[in-house]
Amino acid sequence: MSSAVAEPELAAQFEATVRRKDRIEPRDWMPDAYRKTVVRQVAQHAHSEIIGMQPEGAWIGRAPSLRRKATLLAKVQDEAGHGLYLYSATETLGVSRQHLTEMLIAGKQKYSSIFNYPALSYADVGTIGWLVDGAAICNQVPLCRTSYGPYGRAMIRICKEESFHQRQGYELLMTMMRGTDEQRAMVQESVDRFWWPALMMFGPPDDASPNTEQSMAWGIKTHTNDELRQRFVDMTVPQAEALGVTLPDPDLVWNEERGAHDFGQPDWDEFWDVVKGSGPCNAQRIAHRKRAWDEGAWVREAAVAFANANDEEVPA
Amino acid sequence: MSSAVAEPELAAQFEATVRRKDRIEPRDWMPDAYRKTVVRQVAQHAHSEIIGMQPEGAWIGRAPSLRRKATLLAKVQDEAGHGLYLYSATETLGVSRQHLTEMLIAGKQKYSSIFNYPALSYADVGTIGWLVDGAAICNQVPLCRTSYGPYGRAMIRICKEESFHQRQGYELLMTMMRGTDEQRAMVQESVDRFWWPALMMFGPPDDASPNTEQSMAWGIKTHTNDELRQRFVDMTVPQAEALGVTLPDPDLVWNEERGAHDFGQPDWDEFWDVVKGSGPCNAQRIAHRKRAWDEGAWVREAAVAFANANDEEVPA
Amino acid sequence: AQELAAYCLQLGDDALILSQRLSEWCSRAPDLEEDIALANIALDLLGQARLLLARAAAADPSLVPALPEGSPVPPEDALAFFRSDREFRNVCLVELPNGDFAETICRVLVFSTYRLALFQRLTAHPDAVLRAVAVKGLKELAYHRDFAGRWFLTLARGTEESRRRLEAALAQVWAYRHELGDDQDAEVVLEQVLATSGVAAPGVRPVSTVGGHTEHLSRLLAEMQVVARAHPMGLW
Amino acid sequence: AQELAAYCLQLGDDALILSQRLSEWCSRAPDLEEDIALANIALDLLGQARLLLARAAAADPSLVPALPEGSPVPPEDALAFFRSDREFRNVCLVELPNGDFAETICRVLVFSTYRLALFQRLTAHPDAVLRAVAVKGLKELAYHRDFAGRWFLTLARGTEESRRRLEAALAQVWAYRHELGDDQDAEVVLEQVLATSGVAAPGVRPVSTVGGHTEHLSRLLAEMQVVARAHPMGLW
Repeated sequence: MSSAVAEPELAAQFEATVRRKDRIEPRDWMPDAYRKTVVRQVAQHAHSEIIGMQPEGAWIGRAPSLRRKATLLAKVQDEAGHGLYLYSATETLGVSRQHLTEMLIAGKQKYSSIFNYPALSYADVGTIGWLVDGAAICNQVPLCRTSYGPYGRAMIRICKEESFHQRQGYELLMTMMRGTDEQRAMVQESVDRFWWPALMMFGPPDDASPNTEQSMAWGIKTHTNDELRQRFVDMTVPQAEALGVTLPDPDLVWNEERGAHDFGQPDWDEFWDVVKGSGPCNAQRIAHRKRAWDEGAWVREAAVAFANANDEEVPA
Repeated sequence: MSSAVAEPELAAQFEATVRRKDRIEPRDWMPDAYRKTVVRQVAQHAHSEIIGMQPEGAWIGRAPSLRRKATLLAKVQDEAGHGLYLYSATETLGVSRQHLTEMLIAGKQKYSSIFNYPALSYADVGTIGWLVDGAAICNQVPLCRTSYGPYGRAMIRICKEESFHQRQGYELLMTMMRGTDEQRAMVQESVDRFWWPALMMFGPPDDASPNTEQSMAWGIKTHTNDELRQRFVDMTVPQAEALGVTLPDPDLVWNEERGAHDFGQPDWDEFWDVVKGSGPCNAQRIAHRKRAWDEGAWVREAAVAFANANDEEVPA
Repeated sequence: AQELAAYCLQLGDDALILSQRLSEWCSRAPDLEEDIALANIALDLLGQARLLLARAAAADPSLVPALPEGSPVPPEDALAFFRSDREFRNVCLVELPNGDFAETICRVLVFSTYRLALFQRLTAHPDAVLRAVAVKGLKELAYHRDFAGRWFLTLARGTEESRRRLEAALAQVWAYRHELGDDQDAEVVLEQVLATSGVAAPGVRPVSTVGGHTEHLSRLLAEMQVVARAHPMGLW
Repeated sequence: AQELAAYCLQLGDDALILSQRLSEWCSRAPDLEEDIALANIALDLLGQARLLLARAAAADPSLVPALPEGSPVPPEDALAFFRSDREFRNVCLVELPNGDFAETICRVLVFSTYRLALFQRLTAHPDAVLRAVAVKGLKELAYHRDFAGRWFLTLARGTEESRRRLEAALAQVWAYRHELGDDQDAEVVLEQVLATSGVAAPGVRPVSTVGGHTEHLSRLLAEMQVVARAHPMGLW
């Protein structure tokens, strides 16, 4: 968008800010490519929060205790809140929530592929909290120091809530493991389904992730996919042991020398299939979101009409 | 519609046919008022079959055994079939199913008020079969000899199937009564709710039923409301005893002198409220029918377009 | 104590069932702000339900359904998840399917207005627990009513479509208003909201609620209770 | 015997779940003739399911869920009503919500075409019961396929809207076709139906069915099983 007129001084300032690990703020000059990358990443993150309401949201109505129902309802509500902050961050760059929602519904923007896997039992509510929110936190904690100010500040708030959700999920699984044999089997079955998709959440291996380098140079991203994946595995293995579940990876073993776990690779073909739209729930998730958005159109229109009418009545 | 020109000979023929208890056929001359009355009554009967699919239909998905599921699905399907015959009978008088459906949806034609009561448990499937179909049969068996030919012939077929349904319903209740205490309580609770509405199915007491006399003179109706109600009570009391349920009427007692049961009066205020639209399910039933009809519009239009296109292709 | 228990059960069931309906909006509301607000209302009502069911169970333990020996299910959950539809004491109004956003707004408006007026009186109830529930609920219900009232006005004055939908929705809800009892205070408030919005009170006949419940409750409970009932010995 | 039982269970579950979905149309179809026809198809499939579940139970009684001592629930019902969603063996295709009439027509068309081809082969199966089920099913499935095929043609050639809906519906169903296995015979028949109707085979990627089921099955079972499960000692 910016004209061809070079602005070397502004560019130098931008570079210096990023190098100092200071924040870029909405009114600061920034390269177009940086702006686009931030918008893309924040939008994808916002969409993930909103689409991510669906798999867990489907279980609110069936929560097996009133306490768990309240916890789950509040959690899914928090996800809506996260979506709200993140869309606000894109709005600081002049991109509206409405526009982004339309892009999402049209299939032109992505969200985290993990939400294309179905939530098939109440144990999945716990597993999503433990593994999916756990992986999200590994991805997101470094983003609290991301170079774009509004995004970084949104992440601080989000990460705090996500850790809370992660602990809640883990606690649900812990409780279920102290319950009946059927409950323990439900937990194991759920972990079996979510382990590999959770590892995929860090994105493809570094050698297949072309955007990582530029994003790191700009301070948008601060660690590579493989670094974060390793961190997640090392963090999760002892939790799985404490819980009493088996992680479904025969290659998972502590490597004394590296001081880290060796582990197998997810099925990257499956990963790309899901990214390309063939996951178990891609169509369902978008259809659900589209339906809600379309059915709400008359309400949003009424709100706009009402606000406009009031603006006219009350002179500025 | 017929002009003021008297057709005394035709009228005399019509009267004679009715008096002989012969059938009036679609092409026969008939008084306008007779035609209107037949259309009104047959339409109301057809609507009752179609609306009557809803309370029982709601339990097909929850039938507690596969055998009962098949029985119930077949029964509700039969009701659709009855609707089909009866709308065909009105079509012999030049009134289309589409027109009548639109009248029904617009709230301009009635259906049996019994279907404005909710079906709240699986026992209701049995009770509707036993009491509601039972009352319907009492009403309908005499209609097999009704003066309008197509209506009478439809009734013969319908009555045969209704008796079958009634026996099925009674058999379900019998089986449940041999089950658990909860099941027996469900049956009693269901009978308590349906007894009075079933008595109302025969219409208001004779002294409050202004149309009865003319309908009887025309051979459309062959018994008064109170006669049929008495017949139903006398038929049902021994069945209730065999079943082991109590009918919720403290005044119900055998009258040796009359050779019939004395019994209490239903709450006729409630009856008129329900007729006027305030029953528990009036709005729900019409909304359900309207929604199905509206959502099916594009399909019916496609069928018409397809048929028309084919007619054009194939010269007559 | 039995009377108190029955009363708490009735108030608790109203809150529980409406909460269940409102939570169906989650991820389906017209925009994120309403998604969050409806979840908030559902959460508040769920909180009221838990306190009230627990009070009912304490006041009359015979109300609590029997569970297998050793079951860890607490009384509030036994009441919520192991009663049959015939044992629920809520009004039909809260069972009805959500319908569109206008129907939800009208239901929340009418329900919370009546409940607020009731809770104001309950702050003087002889039972200390019920009194505490009422005190805590006042602020919540005022928020619910105001949220619904603002949207009522917005839809009334918004577009032709929103006006049409609002009026149809109000008529549906209005037909069940008699279930909430006569309440001068609530009626006055509703009259004001309608007057401010320029909407006439619908001239609808009250719907009969003989039978106690609609056909919708058993379906609602089929969903709500399915996991809990599959695991009567489960720990959650 | 275990293999036979597992196979019968899979075939039975497909029929049972699709029957359940089709019966949801009851009182909701575009016109009475379709209401009756869809109920008929649902009844036929339910009949197939009963025979197949009974055969599965006979071939491997260990498949049948345990019920309380003295429960009168027959094996076919124990399998239908007392298994959890994880134990159902049906394809995802039959679990999907009905959608509009076009989606139902496309699903019935694809499902019955594949099943008809399969049943033709099963008439030579070593198990006499399965053979008998197949023989009985042939006529039924041919009727289902022809009903769906006629409507497929009608919607394809009807109006612009019906064409648009049909194509969208076919794309959805097509994405699950791989679940039904490779079957030359069925593919040829479908190609013919599409060609006659002037509809191109959708260029959609097959949907992954890792996880075995969709999120819809547990909801479907919550409804289907609720009464039976509330009365494990019940006699119906």
